[in-house]
Amino acid sequence: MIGIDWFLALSALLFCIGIVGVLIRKNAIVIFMCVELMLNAVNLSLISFSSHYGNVDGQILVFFSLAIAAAEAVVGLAIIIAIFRNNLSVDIGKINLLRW
Amino acid sequence: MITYFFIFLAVLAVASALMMVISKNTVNSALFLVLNMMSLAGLFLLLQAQFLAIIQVLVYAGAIMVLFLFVIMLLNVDEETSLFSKLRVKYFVAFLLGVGVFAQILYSLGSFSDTLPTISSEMAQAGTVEAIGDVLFSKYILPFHIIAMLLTAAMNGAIMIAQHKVRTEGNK
Amino acid sequence: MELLLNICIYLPLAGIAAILAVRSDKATKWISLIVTTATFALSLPLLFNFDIANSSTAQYLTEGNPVLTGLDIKYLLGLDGLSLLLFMLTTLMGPIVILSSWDSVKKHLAGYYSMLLLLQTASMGVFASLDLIVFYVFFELSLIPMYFLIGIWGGKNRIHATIKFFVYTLVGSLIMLVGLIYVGYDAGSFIDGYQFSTDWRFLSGDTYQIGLVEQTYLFLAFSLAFCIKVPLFPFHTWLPYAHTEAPTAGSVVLAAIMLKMGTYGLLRICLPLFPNAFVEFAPYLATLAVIGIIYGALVAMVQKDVKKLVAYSSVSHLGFVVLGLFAFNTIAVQGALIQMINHGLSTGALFLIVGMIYDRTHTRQIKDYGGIAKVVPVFAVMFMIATLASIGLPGLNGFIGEFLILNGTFSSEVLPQNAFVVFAALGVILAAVYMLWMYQRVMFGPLKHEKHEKLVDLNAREIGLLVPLVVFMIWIGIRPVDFTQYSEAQVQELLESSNEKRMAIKQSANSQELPQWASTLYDVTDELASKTKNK
Amino acid sequence: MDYLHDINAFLPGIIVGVAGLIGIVIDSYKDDHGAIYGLSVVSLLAGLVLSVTDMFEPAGIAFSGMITYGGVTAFGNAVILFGALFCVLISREYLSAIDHDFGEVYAMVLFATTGMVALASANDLIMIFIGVETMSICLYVLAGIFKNRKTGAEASLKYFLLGAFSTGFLLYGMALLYGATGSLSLPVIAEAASTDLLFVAGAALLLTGFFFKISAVPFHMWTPDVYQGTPTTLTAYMATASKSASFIALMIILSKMIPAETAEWGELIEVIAILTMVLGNLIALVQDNIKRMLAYSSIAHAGYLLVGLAAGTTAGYSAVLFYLLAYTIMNVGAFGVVAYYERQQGLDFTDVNNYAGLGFKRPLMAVLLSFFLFSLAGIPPFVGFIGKYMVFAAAIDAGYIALAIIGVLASAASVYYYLRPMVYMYFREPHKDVPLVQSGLLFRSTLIVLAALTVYLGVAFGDLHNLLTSYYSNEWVALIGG
Repeated sequence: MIGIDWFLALSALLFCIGIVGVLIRKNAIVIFMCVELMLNAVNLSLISFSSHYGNVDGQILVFFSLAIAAAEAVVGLAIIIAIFRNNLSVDIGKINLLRW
Repeated sequence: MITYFFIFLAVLAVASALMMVISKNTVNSALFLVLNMMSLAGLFLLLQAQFLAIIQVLVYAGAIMVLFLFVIMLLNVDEETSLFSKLRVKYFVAFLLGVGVFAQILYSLGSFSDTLPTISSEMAQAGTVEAIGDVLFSKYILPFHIIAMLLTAAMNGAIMIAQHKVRTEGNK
Repeated sequence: MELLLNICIYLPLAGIAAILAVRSDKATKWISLIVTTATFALSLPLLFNFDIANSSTAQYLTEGNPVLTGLDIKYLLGLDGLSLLLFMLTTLMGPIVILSSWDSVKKHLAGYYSMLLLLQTASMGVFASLDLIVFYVFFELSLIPMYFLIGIWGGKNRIHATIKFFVYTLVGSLIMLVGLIYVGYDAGSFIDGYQFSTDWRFLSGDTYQIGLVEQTYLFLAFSLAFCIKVPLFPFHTWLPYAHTEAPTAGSVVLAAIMLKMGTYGLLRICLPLFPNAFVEFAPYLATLAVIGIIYGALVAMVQKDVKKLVAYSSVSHLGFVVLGLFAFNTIAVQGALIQMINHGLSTGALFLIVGMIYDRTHTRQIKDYGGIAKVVPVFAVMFMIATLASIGLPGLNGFIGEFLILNGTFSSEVLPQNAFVVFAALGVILAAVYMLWMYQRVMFGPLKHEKHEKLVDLNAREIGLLVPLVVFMIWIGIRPVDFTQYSEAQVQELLESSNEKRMAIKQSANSQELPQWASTLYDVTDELASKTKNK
Repeated sequence: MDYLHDINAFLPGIIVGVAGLIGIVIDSYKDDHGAIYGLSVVSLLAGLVLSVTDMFEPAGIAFSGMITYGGVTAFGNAVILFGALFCVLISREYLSAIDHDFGEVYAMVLFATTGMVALASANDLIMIFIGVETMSICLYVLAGIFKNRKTGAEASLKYFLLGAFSTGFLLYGMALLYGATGSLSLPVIAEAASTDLLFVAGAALLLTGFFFKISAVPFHMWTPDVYQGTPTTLTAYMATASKSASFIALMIILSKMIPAETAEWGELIEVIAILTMVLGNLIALVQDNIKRMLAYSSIAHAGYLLVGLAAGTTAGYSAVLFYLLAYTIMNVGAFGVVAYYERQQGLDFTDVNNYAGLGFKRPLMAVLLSFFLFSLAGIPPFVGFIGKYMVFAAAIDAGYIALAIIGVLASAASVYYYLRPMVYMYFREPHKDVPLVQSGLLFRSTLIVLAALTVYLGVAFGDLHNLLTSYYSNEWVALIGG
């Protein structure tokens, strides 16, 4: 039987792929998807710990994080639509009006 | 058996995550993310969290990602000619940061792995819909309601932001 | 009586309320005049009822309850020998500055007079407060009105000048705040029950003793704030700007009162709280003071602008005050105290006079004048007296202060080198040179400019506001004891107790491990007896 | 009966949240947004009154350990609700004037406030997470109100992406803490706290997430853009209520959950505080846009607040609470006056150059701005001075003397940019004559109340300070062990 630590390592790996994705991509939608990947990776960690301790709290946090991810997605995509209307682009490289 | 499942799903998850990050086409990226979420749902099942595995498929893969795809199609985002930002330095920093965080997390997990190797036996009961529903409506009733309010708020706010026209006072 | 002290301090605030309520330019002036005159009148009983024999205990004490539990910060006001005369000087200058701007200020009158009144309150508060936090609050509060006075009603480069003034002073006083808080907590370890105390009476007493290392840092923190305010060379660079750009009333208050907050702070706080550091650093600061005396005089000599000349003469004069304080004996400190008053009177008068002539001719350049003594004789007389007072002619007030300071410094144990006296005396001579030269160029010789033929002499208002200053200049010059008596007992006692405290701290430091630099600086292993004598 | 007790414990949050829900329903039937505006004012006021009365009740826990109530918690809630109330009060006139008076704005403010109250009452990581997210998601929406302006949409996107990114760290931190201790409840975590690497990593990630929310350097990049791109009164809301809530949560985490001995947290926070104060103040010096300047000033103020947290003593925590109140008062006021000028037509009144000569045109507003700026600069006798005094006093008492000196020097530098608007308003002649609209009675009186408070609390701060330190002393002892 494979140990919890494998799950945790996988989760850390996915989390870091998410971080790198956020930092190097410039399409706002893809960046947002990378954030979703990070949240997913955390969910895996939480569920692993929850399974290890056999207590349900971690799973509840995952449940809430799912709901919040949904809310975040709704708002985030609305913002992306708004900025697309202004810029006709979702390239964050072009979004540099506000600096310093 | 579980070990083989884990290896299969883990490889699938990592591969799809990487593909999502490097794929040129935004739609492809989104589809790879769906695949990643499905494989995570499989891993949840291995961890005996049945309820969340189902929710993961329903909410994440089913609802959130559909919304993403919908927006991508709606905006008709072109394929990106230059995939990443041009600054090579930024790459370097990003990878360094990513590897750094990864190493750190692994290192801290290392301190943990001697103490807990396996899935608890109580998990068979704890992962079910009944068990989760039970605490959700007793212990976690307040967060549950706040989340309900938040979903309403998010819907409302999204409509306001995404609306095309600015409504002037009273629409007169 | 303690109520009277509070009324004096807060009456100007009531004046501001009245000004804002009335909203009429004419009434504004009259309200300000009445309020400041009333303040002065009300402060007279404080002077007459002052118990000279007990000058070292604070009188008319208002002692509030500690505002915070666990922290002994309280509303604590009172006057003693150190502060009485400065307080009186402040109330005296009140009506004078109001009158001086009667006709010369024309825009935003309500704001202008409110700021002057607020400044009055803050200045009186500084001199009357005996709790260091309350002192700090008033000290900072005085910045705000001065900032606006220079910034709104000042000259061409007012913005630069006022910001420089504000930021310089604030940097110093914020560092002082850190020191203040540290002192408060440090003092707490000497008392049962209270954790934090900034009560001056306690801090300056025998019970509270600060270790040598802490003293060094704290002394530097406090004296930086005060030296900037004084201003001591090389922290003086804000002063000429601020003085030149400020409106007349602003310059007068700045010179007569606000600069004194610095020297007063050195005497009130640095000396009794950190006696060891005070004494050890005395040669260095006295050197700076002497440099300031000479430097101020030399720079004043080459000024083309009368007001700037007076401003640099302030740097020079306040160098004397600082020198007197660091001489650390009764004569010199007494001299420094009376010199603070003198400088307030004579430099205040000079700024008023410069302001009056500026109102008539709209120029302050020395070369634009010449030979006007015949046209405006009363003005010439007043200017002469103020000039002579400023250079320290015997029979006028400046002489008394400078003589006492030089005399005290000569016999000082702390400043044994006679070079201090020699160079400071050189400053006196230089003062005579630049002041008289300026006077001669402005007043005597042939009349240079035709338009000055029709120059109007001083009117009743202007004479009226100069006369009290002149009277005091002469009075102090002839009978200084009428003024020095108020502080004599306290200065003596303060120096003695500080010196005892210094010895005690040194004694106890003798047995402790000190860092290398501290033991070198304070020389604790040296024979203590060599410095125990106190004159 | 239990339920009643629980509901009563969270009543301010419930009132505000329910008012938001009712409000959007009513608002969808009405063209005029007066109803939802009135409803939000009334509900926030009710919440504020309830919190103020709760302040004197003994502390306790409710909802099976999810939240705390009474005492310090209620004080924190009161600060948040106070900020929200005053921001809403000045919002309507401003938003109507710039044609952005949407009913949803008030609803979003109410929902966000519910999240903040939940965050500040949290006793469980789940509550912290949900509070933070409820607050943040509503704020993303508020930041995007100027959706048809480039700056508005971009600010909102930047805020959103960075916010979501930081949520990832926050959540991962919680996951690791859960892994290290097996629980999400703060008291349980505190008991199981250790110097175990997993725990430390979790706590560090959690703190990173919060450093982002309070815009501490180096996680501050979003702040100036968002503050500039958001309608000004709502910026005031972000800068005050949301910052207060985040700080209170940070305080809860540091005091309740992470015992000082598990790692050198004080030093970590000290470093962040120094960076935040110094950079915030230095960059603010070169800003010409007054909203960006206030944004950097708010970063710098986060630094001062961190000084109090670094001290980690009763005095430090109570100083932070006092400072939050002071900061709320003066910042809402300053943004309020900026909002007044900004809606004038003809010139861009977010550029400080255009403030030239305004001081004597509408003297009231200029005087009010001077009050708030002097207070922000920490000049006595304004309340900002007392706040700074308490924070630095706590740091000095706890032995962080270098920190206090750096803070004091940074705040001396800050005076320069706080004086700039006054320099322009009073000391310079106007470039162009712009007719200034008279402000409405409610708007004006709200700002006057705030200005009066800056002076009143700057002089009569004793009672409040005593409440925070002595009255709550038992609670503090229970939290941080004396």
